[in-house]
Amino acid sequence: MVAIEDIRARARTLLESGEVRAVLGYQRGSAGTLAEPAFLTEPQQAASLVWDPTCIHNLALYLVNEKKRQRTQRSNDKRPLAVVAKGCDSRALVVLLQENHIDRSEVVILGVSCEGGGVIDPRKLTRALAGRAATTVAMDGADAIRVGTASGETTLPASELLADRCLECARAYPELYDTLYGDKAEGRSYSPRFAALNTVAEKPLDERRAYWNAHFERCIRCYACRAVCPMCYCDECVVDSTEFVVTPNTSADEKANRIRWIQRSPDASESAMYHLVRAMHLAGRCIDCAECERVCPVNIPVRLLNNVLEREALEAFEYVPGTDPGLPSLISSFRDGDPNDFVR
Amino acid sequence: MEAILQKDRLGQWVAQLSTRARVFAPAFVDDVWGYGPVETGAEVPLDHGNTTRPPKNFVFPQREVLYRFRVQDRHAPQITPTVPEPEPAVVFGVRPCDGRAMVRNDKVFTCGVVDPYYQARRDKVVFVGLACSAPPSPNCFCQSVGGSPHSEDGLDVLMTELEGRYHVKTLTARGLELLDAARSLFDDAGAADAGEVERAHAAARAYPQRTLASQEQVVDGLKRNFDSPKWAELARACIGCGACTYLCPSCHCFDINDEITGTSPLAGERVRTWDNCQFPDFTMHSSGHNPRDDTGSRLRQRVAHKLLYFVENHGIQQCTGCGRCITHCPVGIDIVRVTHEVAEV
Amino acid sequence: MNANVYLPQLARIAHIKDEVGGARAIKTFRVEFLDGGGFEHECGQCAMISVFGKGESMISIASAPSIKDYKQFSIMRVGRVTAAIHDMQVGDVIGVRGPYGNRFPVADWKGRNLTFIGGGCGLAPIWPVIQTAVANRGDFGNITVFYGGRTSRDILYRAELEKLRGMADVHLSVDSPEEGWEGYCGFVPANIMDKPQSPENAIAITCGPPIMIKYVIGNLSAMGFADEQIYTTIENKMKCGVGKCGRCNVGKDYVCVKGPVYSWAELKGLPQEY
Amino acid sequence: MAEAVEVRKVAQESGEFEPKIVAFLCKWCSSAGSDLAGVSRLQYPSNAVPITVPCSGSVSPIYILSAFNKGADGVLVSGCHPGDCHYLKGNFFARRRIYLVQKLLQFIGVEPNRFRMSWVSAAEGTKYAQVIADFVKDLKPLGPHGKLGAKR
Amino acid sequence: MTRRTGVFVCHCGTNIAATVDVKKVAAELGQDEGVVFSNDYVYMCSDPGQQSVINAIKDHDLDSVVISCCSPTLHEKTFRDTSAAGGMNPFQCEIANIREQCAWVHKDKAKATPKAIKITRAAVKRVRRNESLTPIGVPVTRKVMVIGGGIAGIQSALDLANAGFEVVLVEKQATIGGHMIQLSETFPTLDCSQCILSPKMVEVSKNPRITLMTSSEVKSVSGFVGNFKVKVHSKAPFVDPEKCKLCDDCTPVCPVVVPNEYDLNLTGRRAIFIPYAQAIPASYTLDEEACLGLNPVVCGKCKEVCEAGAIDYDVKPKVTEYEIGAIVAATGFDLYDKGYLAEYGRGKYPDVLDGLQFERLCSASGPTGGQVLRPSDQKEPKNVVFIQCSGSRDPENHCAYCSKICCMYTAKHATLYQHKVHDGQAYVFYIDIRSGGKGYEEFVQRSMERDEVIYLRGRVSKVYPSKGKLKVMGVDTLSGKNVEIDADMVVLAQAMVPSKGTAEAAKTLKIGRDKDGFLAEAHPKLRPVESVTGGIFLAGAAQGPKDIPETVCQASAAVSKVIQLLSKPELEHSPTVAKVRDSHCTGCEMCVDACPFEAITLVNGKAHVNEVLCEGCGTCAGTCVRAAIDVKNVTQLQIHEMISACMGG
Ligand SMILES: Cc1cc2nc3c(=O)[nH]c(=O)nc-3n(C[C@H](O)[C@H](O)[C@H](O)COP(=O)(O)OP(=O)(O)OC[C@H]3O[C@@H](n4cnc5c(N)ncnc54)[C@H](O)[C@@H]3O)c2cc1C
Ligand SMILES: Cc1cc2nc3c(=O)[nH]c(=O)nc-3n(C[C@H](O)[C@H](O)[C@H](O)COP(=O)(O)OP(=O)(O)OC[C@H]3O[C@@H](n4cnc5c(N)ncnc54)[C@H](O)[C@@H]3O)c2cc1C
Ligand code: SF4
Ligand code: SF4
Ligand code: SF4
Ligand code: SF4
Ligand code: SF4
Ligand code: SF4
Repeated sequence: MVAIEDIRARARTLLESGEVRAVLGYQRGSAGTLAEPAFLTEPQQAASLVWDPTCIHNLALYLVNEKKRQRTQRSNDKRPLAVVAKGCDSRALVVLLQENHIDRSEVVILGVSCEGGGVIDPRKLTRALAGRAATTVAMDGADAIRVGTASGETTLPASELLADRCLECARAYPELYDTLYGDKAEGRSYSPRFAALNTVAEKPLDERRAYWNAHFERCIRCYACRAVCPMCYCDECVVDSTEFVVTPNTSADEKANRIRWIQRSPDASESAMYHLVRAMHLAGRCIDCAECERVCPVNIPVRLLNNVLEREALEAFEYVPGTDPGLPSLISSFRDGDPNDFVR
Repeated sequence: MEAILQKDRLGQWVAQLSTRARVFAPAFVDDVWGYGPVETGAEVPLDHGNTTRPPKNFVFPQREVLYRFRVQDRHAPQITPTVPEPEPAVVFGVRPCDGRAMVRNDKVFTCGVVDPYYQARRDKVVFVGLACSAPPSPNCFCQSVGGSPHSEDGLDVLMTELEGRYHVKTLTARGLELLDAARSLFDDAGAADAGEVERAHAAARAYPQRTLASQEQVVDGLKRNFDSPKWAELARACIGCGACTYLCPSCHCFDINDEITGTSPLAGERVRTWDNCQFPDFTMHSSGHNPRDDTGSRLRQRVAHKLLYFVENHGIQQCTGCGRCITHCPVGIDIVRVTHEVAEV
Repeated sequence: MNANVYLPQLARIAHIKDEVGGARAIKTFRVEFLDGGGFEHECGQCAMISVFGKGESMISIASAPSIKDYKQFSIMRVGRVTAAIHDMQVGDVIGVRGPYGNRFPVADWKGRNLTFIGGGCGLAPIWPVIQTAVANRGDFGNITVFYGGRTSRDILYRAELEKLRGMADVHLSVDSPEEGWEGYCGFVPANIMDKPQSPENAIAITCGPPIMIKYVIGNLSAMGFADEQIYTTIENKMKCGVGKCGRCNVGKDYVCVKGPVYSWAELKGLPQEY
Repeated sequence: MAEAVEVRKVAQESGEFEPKIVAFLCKWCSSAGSDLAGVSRLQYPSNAVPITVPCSGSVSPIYILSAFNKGADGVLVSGCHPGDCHYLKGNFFARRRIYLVQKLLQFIGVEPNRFRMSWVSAAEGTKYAQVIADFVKDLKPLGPHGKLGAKR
Repeated sequence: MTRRTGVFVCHCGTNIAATVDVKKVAAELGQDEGVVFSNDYVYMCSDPGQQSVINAIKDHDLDSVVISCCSPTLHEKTFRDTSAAGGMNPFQCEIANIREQCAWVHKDKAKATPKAIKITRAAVKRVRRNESLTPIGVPVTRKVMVIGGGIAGIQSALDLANAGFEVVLVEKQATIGGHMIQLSETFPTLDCSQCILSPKMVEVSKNPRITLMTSSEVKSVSGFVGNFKVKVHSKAPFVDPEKCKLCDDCTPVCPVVVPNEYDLNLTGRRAIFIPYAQAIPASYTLDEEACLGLNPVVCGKCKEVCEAGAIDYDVKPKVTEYEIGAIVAATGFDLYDKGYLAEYGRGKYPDVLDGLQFERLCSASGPTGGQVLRPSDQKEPKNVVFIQCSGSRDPENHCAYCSKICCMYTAKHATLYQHKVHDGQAYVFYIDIRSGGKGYEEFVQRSMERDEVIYLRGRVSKVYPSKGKLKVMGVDTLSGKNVEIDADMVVLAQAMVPSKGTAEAAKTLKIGRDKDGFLAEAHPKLRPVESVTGGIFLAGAAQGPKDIPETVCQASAAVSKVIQLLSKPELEHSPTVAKVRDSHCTGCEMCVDACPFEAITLVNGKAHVNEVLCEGCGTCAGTCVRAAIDVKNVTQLQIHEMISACMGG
């Protein structure tokens, strides 16, 4: 069992000693069932930390965002950030380390194991409760989740509430940490890896096209999926037609010559372009935290686009993202034996 | 006028209307509530919660071509305006908060300089509202911002669900036309109905909702605490995704860009698309200077625009309490809590 | 139906003058409307310039309102649109819509002493005021112009400024000393401190880089100028120009409608979001 | 979907559909191979417009996606045979990337025949002509692609 | 950027004009943005054609031109020179290939013309964004380093020195000579290896242009072609070669005996020793590892007896840094370790020898003075079995490749044996006989016919000691019978493998290795002596198994490449190299991993391209997800616009 008191105590010590700039964890919010990201800077705030299956957010994102923030705020507090990291979050940290985006010394990882459980999919929860709001959500063993509502408590099978990614996750514990909370539970998975992907991938081509066209048509291109992704840390993204990295040396020509690969218009074709480019850019980098899919306000299965490349990377190139910070990345490496049959 | 429509006649009404206009109603597609066209004869189940996507698209689509240009000869470019001439549309199931948002959008787009694109669409859309019997979302707070579960502002018709039937009240001439188009389907509303409507409305009002402090308190509090460090603190988790404003029924910011469709000769469209004050580049100058360069100042812009500036400019709050920005914020940023914490009310 | 506010009028570039070179070059464009189009403007107002295929930019109208045949814009090459217009040639057609924004209350300043303090590209927005004041020389008291650039090659309207000398007190400066430069060396705010202006019956109009404005205003206040006597203009990113696109606001004010001209007294009441 | 079928039928019946192809050719092998096809006066359909790039390794996936986005009916990337890359291993990187692009496109419902990679050496003029001819032949029955992701 | 582009469409007689409406191409392009001049001409590459380009550049103030004609491989240079003659930067000229890629491959004018327009338009889009570039001039250091002092290195060093270049020859052993000096006689002519090699070794030591660094290894290489900085570590030379008189007073007093690697451990040597009499440098060597101790001095006997005072225990190892223009890597080979061959006793049976050991036995300077005697009992073996392909051509268990020379040296060994032991019988187990080479086949035939060596086609499954003999169990696949031979000695024709340390050397040199670990050539056919890294060349067995003639050929070939490279005062490097946009680069190092030329390093957290190393392949640009790196004049922006042009937009 993950003892939240231990995490709190650790957070408190870290803050008391001034070893870290802040502790990133989870706290209860006011907006709904989900926990929300917490930024603790004072030791006494440690008491507000929580840990339960609503702690969905991949907090690795905030290491990235805080870095940007420090830059705009011109802060030079070099102390590390402590971050509560689940298995998937820790894999994101690995990718960030692999890409030199963060340095190991910049982060203190409070690893938490999902211990055979995982986090919920808020949409599944809403459906299961037929719209009622949940007040508490807790794992009840590895296979059930207790959900409290205003009208009492119910226990539901975990497989009905857990996020797809958790159902498919075989390594639900941090790969990289400074301190670990909970036990590494090996080899659990409710559904096979890529189960959600396969349901779509197995459709006939025409159906797949219709399926994706409908989704691309619906996308409002708010880019929440990008904003939430810890790997989408570029200052300038190919999809932005107006945002650019402006430095004192940025010339007029550089700005004028920004390539508009993608128009801002939320047409299906432009959205498709956006999603495919994003998927390609995340090939070998996406660690399947599925945050992109969760935050999409119009429920586009963004995760599957990343999943399909993740599966290919695994099957064709035996590449698993987020495992080793020392490894070259998927697309900056190759092996002689890579598939060649598809080439004419 | 007020009338009664038996629930089983809703389909017929819609069918009647379909002959003269495109009819839209809430639709649940891929787990998301939005508005979709109603096929003739199809059911119009008006049992939706608060739609995820507000009906502002009908008057302010996410993409609007302002005009097309063609520069065959650089001395004489051709410009073709594309002010839309939409077919009439009837939108069913609009919640009162979204109706009230229309009033706010009108203020932006039609007071002073009239936006012809908005106007052209607005002229052709009729909003048939549906009173809430209970807050459709746990984050509703319409009553705190001057609305109510049966507010009529901005709507052309208000329907109230009663036992087995709808009470239908027309609010504008255009609304009346909708009824007139199918007079025979409606029964006259009697006094009993009126009483029942009153009771339904009262019950809906009595339902507990989230509450936001009064307009005066908020205005005053936000002014007093404009420079509060709390903005930055509360916005620290914000990822700048803009879901809050894209989904807000009364957010209206937009961007204008040229989209090239051909290079020889140069041809393209000047396009207006939704934009978002939560995006970091929203206010960034060419020099890189950004007047709102952190999430704190951007959150302040959103909240203050809704609850302070709009009041200062138009005398009313822009927020209608639909709660979407709270529900859909991926990191739990909550306009009510933020306002209360910053404004210290 | 109302006129379509987003449609530009077509205007032909009649004349291009290179003002300042370098990475952020400035050129002045004189444009004439096609087919009898056009509009009247007042000092301080701006217009949206379109380069088709590139976009639009808000630019101050740098010619005096009294000039009806053409409008003049001094544009610094900084990005997509401004680079494109810099690359255009005489005869090319651009789009112009406007006028937008408020104006300098020049009429209210009759009989007063006017001090203009400009830096860099900031001379453009106040140039129509200077032109108007000089054209109606008798209506005003002393007219003093302080203007500075980084080097002598960065001075906008150099020749015109020289011509002004008979009508107004002109003080030019460069940031760093150079061979053969006879004017003042040093920053504009310091320059005005060296030649203090009396606040008596005076109006100070300043425009330039934000940091310069900050010091100029500080110095003016030190000289005794009241906040109401100091005018400046501000810039914020704009797309529509008519108070709808929602980005140029400073507090409740949409700069494209309520600005860009502000008295320091007014500006002080607004949040620092510019 | 019905619409799409319609378009295809029309295209087939009138026999007029000429697929638009963008062909990214590496400078050293495939472009040289296409030159050889020319020198040998081999005839092949004119649908593919070549863009010569230094190496297939320089073909960023975004080029391919962009070509589709701009309305290409088919995209070809052609490079040196593995082991023969003028730049030693650029084509190995290309192969990996393009494999992924292809899988992704297929996943979202783009017909496999719309996107192709080939190895054409400087000596394989005939092969180049054949690759283009085959590609055009395979594309014709598919009909126009329209913009990527757009409803046909 | 306003551009003033000129478009010139060539008819190429009727070559293009017959299928492409060239006038239409010129007319359409004339309408395009930025095209201020557009024309067609019957032969653009003719003098008047070229002159028309020059005139147009001047008359219309063009800053860029597109010539729509034949393949750039034919006339890109021509027209770039023409453009330069017109006063334009040559990189502002692009070729649109409408002949090979259009006119010649289509018949239908109605289809070929629009395609030609698209091709030309794409070139216009591209040229409009071309940067003016000048070739990068790289000064060169006219000094060459040769690594490895085998025959490959020796030949290279001598050739270079004779061509007038300064050479630094680095050898890790105490003497040069490599494996060749260990050989007895060499096939196919059977001349004495030492007799032909020793003079060359002496020449090396005498040549004033050659700096010889023995007991030395290259520890680091930085810089790039023409301008390498190489650090060489040398072991402490406790014996001063200048002073050593080769009197041999020191060895008898040395109490330590260790196996002698020169004789493949068939003999022993002292801690102070001379590898062999003809060693170059001609000097004794103190083997620090074998010595009882120098710090503090434990024994000190050798110093005591050295009258010349050549021995000094306090000398320190040293590091020398050289500035070098080019490097020849000739690190040679080793034999596949017998220890891997379980079926032949893993090297534990003293009478199972490897090829080199047998060479020593045959050598007049060898442990037996050239007599073939069994190591175990110093008796003359009467039956000797030679097993070819030991460890080669066995992809499952050992080396997959054919070691190429073993057939020949086995034939040589068998012949030498038959010559030396007249009543003996040599058996050779072989799989195939590969005797390609001048006089090689004849040599093998001779060994079979004249010298009566028995050749058995088949593999030996096992060798084991039995009653003082070695039982050799094999099959003769020709007769299909099992063969059992009681041999006195077995000689394995071990595969040649890259010499120990090749992997580290390749890493230091930043050059590739092939799948078998040999140093990889830049192109297997066309650039066989160049490595993938500019300025580093390969010679000898380090690049793959080969015999002496081939080794010498390759050494001389490598030298000619070096001379080619260093004969210019400045190297000219193409300026179409990669360029990083610092503002976009996040320092993820993906490009660093992908660059085939290791041209990119991270400097202050941003990618930095060494323009001299960069070949402009663009692999980095294809890899970088942040569009932070582009190759000049084929930028993503250019490609983007070219794609539009190709789509007809
Ligand atoms: C009231 C006003 C008056 C101005 N007068 C002048 C003038 O007289 N001369 C002159 O050279 N410049 C003037 N500017 C600044 C000018 O608008 C910007 O430099 C220009 O928009 C940059 O456009 P771009 O497309 O070249 O830059 P990009 O950086 O490529 O374009 C980004 C977009 O951001 C917006 N934008 C970026 N920076 C600014 C900015 N500082 N102000 C407004 N919008 C911006 C524009 O919409 C522009 O299209 C004025 C700005 C304002 C608000
Ligand atoms: C048993 C046998 C018999 C043969 N008989 C014949 C024959 O009869 N005829 C024939 O033509 N060929 C014969 N050969 C082949 C011949 O030996 C080779 O072709 C030749 O020796 C290759 O020379 P090399 O200079 O490339 O390599 P080597 O002779 O291996 O020389 C390499 C040198 O480089 C040095 N070195 C290695 N690494 C480093 C380093 N990192 N730094 C510095 N120095 C280093 C080594 O110490 C060595 O001195 C025979 C080979 C064998 C095994
Ligand atoms: S997929 Fe969803 S989150 Fe991403 S841009 Fe589209 S609507 Fe926004
Ligand atoms: S793409 Fe989605 S699932 Fe992958 S790392 Fe980013 S947010 Fe997580
Ligand atoms: S601000 Fe939030 S609650 Fe208010 S109307 Fe907009 S989305 Fe609804
Ligand atoms: S939805 Fe939430 S996270 Fe996204 S921009 Fe709005 S406040 Fe920020
Ligand atoms: S791949 Fe791109 S971002 Fe990464 S280091 Fe190279 S240039 Fe920089
Ligand atoms: S262009 Fe090729 S050689 Fe040059 S830096 Fe990029 S990957 Fe390396």
